[in-house]
Amino acid sequence: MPQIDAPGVPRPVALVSVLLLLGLWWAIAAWLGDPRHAPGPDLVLPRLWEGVVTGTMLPDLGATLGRVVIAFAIAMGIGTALGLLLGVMPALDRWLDPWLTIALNIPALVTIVLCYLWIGLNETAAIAAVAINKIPMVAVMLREGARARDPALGDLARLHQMPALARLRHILLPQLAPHLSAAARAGIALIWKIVLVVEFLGRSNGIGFRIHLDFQMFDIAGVLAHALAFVAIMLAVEWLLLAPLARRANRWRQP
Amino acid sequence: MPQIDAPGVPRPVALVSVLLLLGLWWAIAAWLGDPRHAPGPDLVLPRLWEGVVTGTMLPDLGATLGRVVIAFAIAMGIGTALGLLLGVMPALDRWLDPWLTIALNIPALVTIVLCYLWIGLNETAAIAAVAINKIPMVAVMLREGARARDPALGDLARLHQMPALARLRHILLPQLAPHLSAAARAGIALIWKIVLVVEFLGRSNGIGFRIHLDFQMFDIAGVLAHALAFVAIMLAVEWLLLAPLARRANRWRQP
Amino acid sequence: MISLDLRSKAHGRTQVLGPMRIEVAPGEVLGISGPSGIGKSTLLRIVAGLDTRFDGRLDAPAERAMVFQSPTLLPWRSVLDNITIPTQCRPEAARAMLARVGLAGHEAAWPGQLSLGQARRVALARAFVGTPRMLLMDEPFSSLDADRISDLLTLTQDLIAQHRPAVILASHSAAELDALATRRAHLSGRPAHLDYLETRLRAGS
Amino acid sequence: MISLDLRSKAHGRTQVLGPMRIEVAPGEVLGISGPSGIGKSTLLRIVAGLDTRFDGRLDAPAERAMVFQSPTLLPWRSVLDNITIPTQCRPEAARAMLARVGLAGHEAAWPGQLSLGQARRVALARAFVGTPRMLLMDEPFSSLDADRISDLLTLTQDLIAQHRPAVILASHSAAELDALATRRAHLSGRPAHLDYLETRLRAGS
Amino acid sequence: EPVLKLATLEGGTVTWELDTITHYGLDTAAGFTLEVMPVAGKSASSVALQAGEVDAIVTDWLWVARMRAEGEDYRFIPYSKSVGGLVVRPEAGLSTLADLKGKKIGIAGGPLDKSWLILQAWAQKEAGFDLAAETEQVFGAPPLIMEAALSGEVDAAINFWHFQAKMEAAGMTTLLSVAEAASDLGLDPETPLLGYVLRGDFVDQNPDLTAALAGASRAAKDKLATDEAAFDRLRPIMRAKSDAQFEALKAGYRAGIPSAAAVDLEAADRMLGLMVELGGAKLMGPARTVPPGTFLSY
Ligand SMILES: Nc1ncnc2c1ncn2[C@@H]1O[C@H](COP(=O)(O)OP(=O)(O)OP(=O)(O)O)[C@@H](O)[C@H]1O
Ligand SMILES: Nc1ncnc2c1ncn2[C@@H]1O[C@H](COP(=O)(O)OP(=O)(O)OP(=O)(O)O)[C@@H](O)[C@H]1O
Ligand SMILES: [Mg+2]
Ligand SMILES: [Mg+2]
Repeated sequence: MPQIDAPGVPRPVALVSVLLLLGLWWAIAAWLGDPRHAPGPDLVLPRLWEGVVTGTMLPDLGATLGRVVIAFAIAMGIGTALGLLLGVMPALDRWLDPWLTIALNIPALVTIVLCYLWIGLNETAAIAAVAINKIPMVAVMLREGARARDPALGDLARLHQMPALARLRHILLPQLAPHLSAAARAGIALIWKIVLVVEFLGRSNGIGFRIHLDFQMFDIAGVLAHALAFVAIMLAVEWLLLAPLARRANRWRQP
Repeated sequence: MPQIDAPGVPRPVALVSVLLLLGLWWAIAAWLGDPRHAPGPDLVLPRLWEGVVTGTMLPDLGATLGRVVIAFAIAMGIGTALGLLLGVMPALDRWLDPWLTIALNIPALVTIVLCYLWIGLNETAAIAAVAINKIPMVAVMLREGARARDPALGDLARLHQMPALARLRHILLPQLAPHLSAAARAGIALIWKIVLVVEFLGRSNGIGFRIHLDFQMFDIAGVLAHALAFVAIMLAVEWLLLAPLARRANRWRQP
Repeated sequence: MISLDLRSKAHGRTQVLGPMRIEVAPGEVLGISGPSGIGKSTLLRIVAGLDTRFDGRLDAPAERAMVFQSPTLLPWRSVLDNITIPTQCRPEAARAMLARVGLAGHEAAWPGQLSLGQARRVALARAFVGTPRMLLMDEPFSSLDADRISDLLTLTQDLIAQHRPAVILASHSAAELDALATRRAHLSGRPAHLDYLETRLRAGS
Repeated sequence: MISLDLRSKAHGRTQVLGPMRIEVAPGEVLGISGPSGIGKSTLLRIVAGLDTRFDGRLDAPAERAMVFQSPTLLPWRSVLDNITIPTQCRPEAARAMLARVGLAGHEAAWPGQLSLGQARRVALARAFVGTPRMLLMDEPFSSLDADRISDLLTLTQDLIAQHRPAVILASHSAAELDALATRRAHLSGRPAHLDYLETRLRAGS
Repeated sequence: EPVLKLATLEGGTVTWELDTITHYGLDTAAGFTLEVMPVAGKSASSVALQAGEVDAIVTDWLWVARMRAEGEDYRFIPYSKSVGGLVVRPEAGLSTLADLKGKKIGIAGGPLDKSWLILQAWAQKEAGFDLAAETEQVFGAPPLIMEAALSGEVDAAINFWHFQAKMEAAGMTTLLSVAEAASDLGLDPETPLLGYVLRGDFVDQNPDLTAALAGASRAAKDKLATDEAAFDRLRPIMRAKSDAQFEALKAGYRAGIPSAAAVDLEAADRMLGLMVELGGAKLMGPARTVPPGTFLSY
């Protein structure tokens, strides 16, 4: 029987798979025959290519990517810390759980508008708005993980009076790896979606800004080209960063 | 030493905690003294109360809630099934992982607009758009859980040739309970946020529709009142449904 | 009837088991001993059909039961459910078997509320409750006191005499092997080879 | 010096342990026996300071080591890291102790790649590598073959003689208790009470 | 040199005028520098103004009236009197508003959209039926409404004037323009609905700058009203998909240029009164008459 591979996507299969998806898209678009409402890759990819080669898309892509990266770092950091704390300290959790539920369900529009109004129409407000939107979600995911941790390993740490940092690094975080991985993947996608709204509501550049302009002009091909530019980056991040990281974190699992 | 309580929020603490948050909000609003941009609970809660008592808010609340519930059921069902399948079958995962990454990162606006264009400006399109937005996120979260399952329990199932349904019910789902719980909480919040956008772009009722009307008038108190109406429902769902469910699912954990 | 013709078994790149043949007839008990880490559990998992990544041929009945080296209970199901769910036996049968291993009154407990020895006894009850044609036991009686072991040995003998499964027992304990095994073998070396020891005939085999 | 004055210990609503006094001086080994499920592990966890929900007073050194009844390794850290990380000992010390328990060459393996007996030996090495003033051992030698056990018994005796910790050993094995215990006690009844058996004096205690 | 910051939809109709101002140096000629912050939607421009990031945006004066009535000091300089209309596909065979009974109307904006309110009032007064009750409405984003109308998913559409122009260029016909309906209702179609909106304190502190903006705007309008080359220059940013669209957009813009005279307060009061009647407090808040100081005139 073949060895089961470690999780993570080996490149050739992934490439073929993406090509397959493009083919499928092309076939559906050709079958629908409505290039205004359902443009195929033949209409969208040249737009994407042109935007990248002529460089017109790059500043927007850079701006959006910058916001996503910073907001992601902040949201993952604070959200993970908060989630761990709540998962490990049930007494605190009992007090803060309603706050978390409320924070989780405040609409993005409200946070974004309030951030812009109070902090001003600037980069700080934009990033704060995204981070505030995302933190409760990360916290909720990590809290579940922290609640489900193995008590025997906690006993081991207590027995040896392991320092807090060592506990975090060797005992808690490895147990939370699946939750962290899920939070990272779902999180980066969510953040990028919120960044789109943030850019729509108060920035003058970025992919979200462009997508909304294209939408005003009902340029669906343009909307898709801009969206795909970011999706392509996310695919690259997944293959070059997340998948190898996950592979590393999962090395110990039974083959 | 006190017994550590099972997870889930006992009501009195939760109520006090919510009141505390209201007090905090009131204090900040009073300190800022800018009722137009930062209305306190004294301005917002009467609006909420009025909307509920006179019943003007109820049809919108009902419409939004209906969309959230249906989209949630669809997204959780399909997302969980897909996530389990990918987590359990690495060969399939290798092929579909890039598709999932792409689906995850398609902006909500794109799905929503395309759904409205292809399915029409109707309820089906609205719910489809929300579900499509949410399914990849549930799938990603559940896939991580399924990957991290205990192989020894799988051996037990194989040894006894347990039927697929029994494996799912007694072996797989209980292991995934923390991931399911996180997906449900994060999911319902996300769905409600997308429903807001969906209602904004192409529906004629619902909380999202009202929020955008209020926002056009820059009526922040109205925006908050509408948002809080839904947040209150989510708090009730959390206390009456999710917390007891989580308590039940976690009964077996060490006290 | 268990029949294994093993050419080789490797974990990753290290070969653990070398060529060996195992044939166990119904009612027969093959006792396998050998130092820790030699490959007893690996061999039993192959015979159980849980590890198919080996080089060789296995012919074994599908109605099988196994006592894993670790209890392997579902922590989220009660002790009773831990027996009825995998084996699909009737609750009365599970209750009776739990009483037989000294756990009457613990039916409703969660596995996390058991001592290790109690958990191992639940696993024993789970293996014994059905009427398997093949029974694999990987150090079934560790973590138990001598009185309890001799009681459980009698139970095991009775069950084997009654249902006549083909049995393989891996154990470090000479007492257990003496009491149960109709034939004995010893694993040693790296890759491990199997040496059959003296064969005693027992009533009914 | 371990000194426990226990009035009562309950799990939930069932009282498991009744009133008992335990005093163990440095260099002394208290061997505790008793049937499965009586409360040996519960008692050891109380002494280790891991379970504080009991009624009574505990006075025990902070430099403690324990061999849990289950190996309790970090599955995501190598065998070597599993020793150096919790104990903060030097890698050479860990390597030497691993060799001593028969696991030379397994330093880089993941715990999931070990047999149960090997995993238990890693846990032993982890407990033995430091110089604790209190050593608690909960059936430390189960899943091991007789040769290995006698070897490890010698190792344990040497370490005790050298560092003179206060030791409590819970075990079902008369041989292990005979070899190590300077004093013996037996747990029985529900709630369990502790009866001290004959006391033998050993060199150095 | 003073700077005036203005947020507006990138590529929207307002940019045609603003681009003309900056291209021909009409701002520097008036003694200031115009700085445009492009945003992606109407909501964004209003956020920008409220957050104090820009000095001016373009929106309708009814909003200003409401804000003033609520105690927020904003002022209005006329920009355009363009309004949309109700368009149908010719093949649908609809010739009067009454033919819409039982049909589906797509409406850009929401139930408080001014055009929709005026058409409702017209139907009530001139045709004697309740347009809202006798038809099915679908509210949605302007581009979606345009597509729904073109594809026939809705039978008629009410949209903003530049979408209306595009729809007409695509072969649809206007059944009833809001301007017509308004004048039938006794409103003055010359009342400019859209304008530059500035914060009151800014106007008080920079009266010259405000006047300069009004002047530059008027100069640009004059140029665009007559100078074909000036409009041809704008064609790329107008993103007209065809000559027909370009011409329709150009005509629409020119038709919307308000007179230089001060806004007729009585006419404005009538319009506000109608809006209060139709939209109530939800639309107009506490405003019942045009609050003094709403309109600036130069
Ligand atoms: N978390 C718990 N909740 C409730 N009961 C428990 C819990 N842990 C242990 N018990 C009960 O306490 C009793 C003593 O358990 P303990 O683990 O101390 O036994 P033990 O003497 O170590 O047995 P063994 O030799 O099988 O390991 C058992 O009857 C067990 O069912
Ligand atoms: N998943 C694995 N990957 C790599 N090596 C493994 C794996 N599982 C077991 N081994 C190695 O295979 C050998 C045999 O292991 P096995 O569990 O069969 O031993 P055992 O005879 O049952 O020992 P014990 O009496 O300690 O249970 C050991 O040396 C172990 O290190
Ligand atoms: Mg083994
Ligand atoms: Mg025990």
